[in-house]
Amino acid sequence: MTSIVNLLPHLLNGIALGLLFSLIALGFMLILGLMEQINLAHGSLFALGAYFAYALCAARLPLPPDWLAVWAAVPLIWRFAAAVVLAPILVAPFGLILERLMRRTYGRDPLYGLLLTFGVAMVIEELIRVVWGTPDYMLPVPQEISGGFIMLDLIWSTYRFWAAGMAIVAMAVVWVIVERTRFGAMVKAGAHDSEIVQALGIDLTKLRVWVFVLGTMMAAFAGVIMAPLWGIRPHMGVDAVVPAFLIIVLGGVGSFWGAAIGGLLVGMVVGLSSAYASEWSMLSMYLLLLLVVTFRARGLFGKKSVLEV
Amino acid sequence: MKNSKISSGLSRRLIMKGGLLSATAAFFGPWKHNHVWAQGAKPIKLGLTCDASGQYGNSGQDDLRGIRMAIDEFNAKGGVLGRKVEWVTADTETNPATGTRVAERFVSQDQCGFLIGALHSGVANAITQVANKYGVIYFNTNSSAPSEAGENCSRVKFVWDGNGTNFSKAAVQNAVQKIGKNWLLLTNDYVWGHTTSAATKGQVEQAGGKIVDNLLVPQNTRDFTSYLLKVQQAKPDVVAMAIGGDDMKVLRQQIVSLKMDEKVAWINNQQDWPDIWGQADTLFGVFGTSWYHKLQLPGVAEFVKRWQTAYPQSPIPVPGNVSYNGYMSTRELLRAIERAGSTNNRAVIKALEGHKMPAADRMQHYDAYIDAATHQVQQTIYLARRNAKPADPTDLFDVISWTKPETALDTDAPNKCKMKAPADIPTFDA
Amino acid sequence: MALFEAKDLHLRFGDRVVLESVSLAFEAGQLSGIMGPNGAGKTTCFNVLTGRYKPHRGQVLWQGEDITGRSPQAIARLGIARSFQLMNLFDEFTVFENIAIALPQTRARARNMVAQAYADPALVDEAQAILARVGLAERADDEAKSLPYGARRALEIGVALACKPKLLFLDEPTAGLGSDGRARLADLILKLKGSVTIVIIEHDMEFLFSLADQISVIHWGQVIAKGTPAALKANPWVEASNLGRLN
Amino acid sequence: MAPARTIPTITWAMIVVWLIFASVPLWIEKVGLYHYLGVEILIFAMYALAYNLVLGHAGLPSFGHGAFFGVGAYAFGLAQFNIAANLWVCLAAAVGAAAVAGALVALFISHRRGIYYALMTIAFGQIFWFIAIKAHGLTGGEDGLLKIERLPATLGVTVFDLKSNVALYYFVLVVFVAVSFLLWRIVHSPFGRVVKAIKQNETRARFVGYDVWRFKAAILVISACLSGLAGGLFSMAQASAFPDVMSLHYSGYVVMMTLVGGGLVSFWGPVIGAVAFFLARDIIGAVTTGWMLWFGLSFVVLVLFKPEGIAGIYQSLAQRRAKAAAPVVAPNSQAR
Repeated sequence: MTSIVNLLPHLLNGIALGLLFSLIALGFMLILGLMEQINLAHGSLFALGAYFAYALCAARLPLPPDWLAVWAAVPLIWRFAAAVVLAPILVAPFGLILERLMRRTYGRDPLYGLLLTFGVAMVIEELIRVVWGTPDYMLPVPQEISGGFIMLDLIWSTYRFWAAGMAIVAMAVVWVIVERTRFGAMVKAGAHDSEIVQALGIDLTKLRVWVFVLGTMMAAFAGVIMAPLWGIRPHMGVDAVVPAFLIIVLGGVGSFWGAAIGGLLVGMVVGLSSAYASEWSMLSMYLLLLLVVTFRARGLFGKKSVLEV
Repeated sequence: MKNSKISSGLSRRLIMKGGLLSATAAFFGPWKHNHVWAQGAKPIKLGLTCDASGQYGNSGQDDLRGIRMAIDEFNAKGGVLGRKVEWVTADTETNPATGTRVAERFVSQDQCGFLIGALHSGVANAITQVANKYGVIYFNTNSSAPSEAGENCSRVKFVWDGNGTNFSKAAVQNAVQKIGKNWLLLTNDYVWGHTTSAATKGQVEQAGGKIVDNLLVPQNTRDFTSYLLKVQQAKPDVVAMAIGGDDMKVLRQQIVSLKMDEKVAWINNQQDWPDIWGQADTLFGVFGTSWYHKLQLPGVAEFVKRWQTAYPQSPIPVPGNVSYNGYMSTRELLRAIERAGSTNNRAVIKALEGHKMPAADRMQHYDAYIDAATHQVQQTIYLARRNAKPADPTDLFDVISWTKPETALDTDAPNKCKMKAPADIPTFDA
Repeated sequence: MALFEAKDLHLRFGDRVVLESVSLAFEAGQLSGIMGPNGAGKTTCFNVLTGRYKPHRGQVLWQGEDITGRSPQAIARLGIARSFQLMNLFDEFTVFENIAIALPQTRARARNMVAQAYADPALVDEAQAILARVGLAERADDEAKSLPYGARRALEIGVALACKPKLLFLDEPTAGLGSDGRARLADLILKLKGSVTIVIIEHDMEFLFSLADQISVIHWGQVIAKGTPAALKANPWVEASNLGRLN
Repeated sequence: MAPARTIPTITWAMIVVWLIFASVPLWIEKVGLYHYLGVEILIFAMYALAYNLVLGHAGLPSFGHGAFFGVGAYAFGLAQFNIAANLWVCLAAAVGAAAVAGALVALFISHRRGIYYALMTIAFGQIFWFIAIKAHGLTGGEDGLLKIERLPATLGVTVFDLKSNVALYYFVLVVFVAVSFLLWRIVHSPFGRVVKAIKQNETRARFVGYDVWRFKAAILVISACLSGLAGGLFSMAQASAFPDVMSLHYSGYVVMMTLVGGGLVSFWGPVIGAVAFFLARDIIGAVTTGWMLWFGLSFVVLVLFKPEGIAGIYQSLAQRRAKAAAPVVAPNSQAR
């Protein structure tokens, strides 16, 4: 029995990780669901979110010194709160530009969208290096949500649970938008049949812009939330985008619950396998993926998609 | 995240200009040189294989600062054998494959006679292979895997840092007796981590301790939660860490934020200065180093001042062990060339092997020497902990002991190290 | 024994019944027609007969042998070819290569990785002959995607013919063609008739009635009537469902 | 009787490419480059050609091809240490191991196409990469498999020593010539044409009687074999095998090389792309630190405006010129 008690912390840790994975995957899923485009630059937008948050929290802004001093004097908790809200907004224009570029690939082989975003990811990563250099940064976390607490006779990171909570909130917001608003209805209709959307007189171009902006902001938000856990470095985007696409394939393209449950599943598998063989734990998510798609070609909750053709 | 070794991925290259000639000039035609130095004497060209990105990007640049300082000092007093010393560097990206290419390029395109620099043992190995092929002398400045002077040693390679075995020898026995017998190892998953942890394990068991677990941590891990959970569950007395570079920064930060720094005794094999700079709050436990900028020895303060004058804009305000190793090794190379009176590789190797370096000259407590059997520099090993009463913002360490090179000597290394006879290496004259 | 027979086919998509006890028989050498309104299940029926979908119940028999559920390629190799309603060509290939790739000679050599694909003059002749039959001999070297609509239709049939079929399924060959095109297509099919067994799905009653030996009417996934064109014209069912009206 | 439709066995383009490569060691140092770079370019040109069999020819977007290249590299080294230190044995091991890896992947993904194919190949690529990093005993982990020898090439009684970069270059060139010739034949063989047909229209290919799954699996295995061969040569060039060639980035690079060069429209496109990639890395890399930024930007522009790549630009220029000369141009679907 002791072994099960020993596993429990790893399971809990896995669930928290899983919620964060879901958060990263969600924005990716929105764009994939409506536009049928794999946005490989998702990770770079995620990284940009983290860097902007760093600039805000650590008061490293291109501002006149006295303004900067005023900003630096603001308590960290307010700076952090500002970063959570502002970073996604600051990253949104990058999403807009990316969407403009993507327009040229609509209606062509989805491969071109994939390649375009691969190139854009590379460019953004290099831009980050130019602006911020190569060193790693840590995002300062306000006292109120950092540190640890004791549970099950172990110390737990407060921030980790706070971050998992934020992931739940963000996912709930997306769920409400997708399932309970007219915008969401249009998005869902578009995901299944863009002809219907046009027949209903909805401006598909505008819809795509909004979905892209929403997806971008989700990516940036995830970047802010993950930054204190993963650290900030130019390459962090790839660390995020690979699990994200994996979760989407696992959960099924175009499914909200697929992304949510896929993320949780991956988190738990990674968490539990790390109890036995921590150095192999990241491999477990790929094996999980293979297992699932071998038996369920479209993932857990996926529907037929034009991507298959 | 663990799967992020792709990191070095979007590979970039940093090629910097050295001396009168720039690397770029070489692209626009055959070798051209302005004969401004010693009546047409060919310059001595050094290839500096320093990381500018990747896990050791920061340390690599600090290494480079030390190396350049030594070169500048020699050029200022008229070069070596009347020849100017020139250098070229490119980013090895903390990536062995890139290291191979850069080394190939330095030797065959830039015609470098000597290669200097490395933090990562994998990169150091890759460069050594190229150096072996051409017979070019290679100075491993800062990679401290015991295997560098053991199974991966080479006649053309010289290892300048104290290694994992040296540090364990200095630290472990004491800790087993004073702190506890149950040890857990946190090991970075590559040669340096493995060999360092193996050395620690040997020392612990010799001292009557026990290894309860050895957790392998992939490079570029950013989320250590699952490892820390396992540490908590295993409840060891001492955790010995062999985690390098930026990984160590993140790990320390996570340990401190969880207040785990007080729950167990942490021993960090070696604490490189660039890894701790700017993170003083997260310094804890006991760690090793080969040099510290506030050692109470003659010449240290003056050296620090020279360094600061050379690099007023440096992101790290004082030289640490990494920059120190870069400086010392380059200086000894240039001196060896002078002693040999030639840049012929066999002659220079001969001038280096067994060479003794007085303590005062190296600004350490004891005399150091280049071990002829392993090509490792045997030197004073310091143990330190966080300084509770810093004299100034850079005074982070409280040096608690210094161990003689003979005491910290890795006695197994000569058996593992199989070198080619000097006559069997290709001759090479820079 | 009929050349090709379908017995009691059932097919569902989810909870929607698409085919319900469909039984059909095609005699060797005859030209049979299948008609019915849009969405009646005609193309789905073809898809079951040619192996694209597997029926939930029922049998497909080829010369008395049960071939139910075999893959499209296995069925194609038996000598059963089909054309598609939405044109399905190898767009980047030349007209010639569209035919050549479908020839059984090419198929027989498809494992060969070193020889040249179309070096055999006999193969080229054969492809040219088929192109001549469908009236495309002059355009052999044009890219398939550059052809005008009618010519693409003809090529579509040409590709099916290149398979050397014993049985040829044509799915709405007249779709999108003008009266001129239809006349030419009718000519072509008449020429083929007799040498190969043909089954045509068709919307255009006049076209079908003028060609077919026998017609089945499918509606709501069921065969509601069967018979010669003459008999069907008189069928009240057909009359009632407004299908027999000539336009 | 109509004339047979044949393609030339040897083309001018082929001869020009081979001759240019053959002359490289004569001048590469004079333009300020170095022999080792030539070896790397040639190996990656071969790799990109092999990769294009899958991407350009079969239309299967593999994003995990680095796995096969890497498996070949490791197999070469492991065969040298554990089986026999013979060049031919080691190269055969590289090809064989890559074939096994290719077959394994093919088993899982040959029923897929498009983006799903890409996603699955990314996943497989990551698995192989991960194993390469973690299986220390076998691969040396992140430090790589070291001390791989440049074995001499024995041909009967003659022995060629490949230790120098120039000798190795010429050896790789011989392999490159053989591989490119073989690929040219494959592309124009009945097998190759069927694969091309499947790329355009999988459904139709099935209905004219082709077992699409087998062809897709076969083309992946062939491509994997030749990628593995290139990987084996690369481990010889580097005297070691490292896991990073198996990473997502390196797999992405070969896609970039192939596309930038124009692999979608031209047989030789991938070769052009590999040359462009390596020269850009070395030349732009010497001038500015962020060479990837500029390369990435030009890649983005190319995908947006000219996905047919450098070869595509050349072809449309040539076509424009031809149009000016003669108004009718016969379209030609043969690989050029």
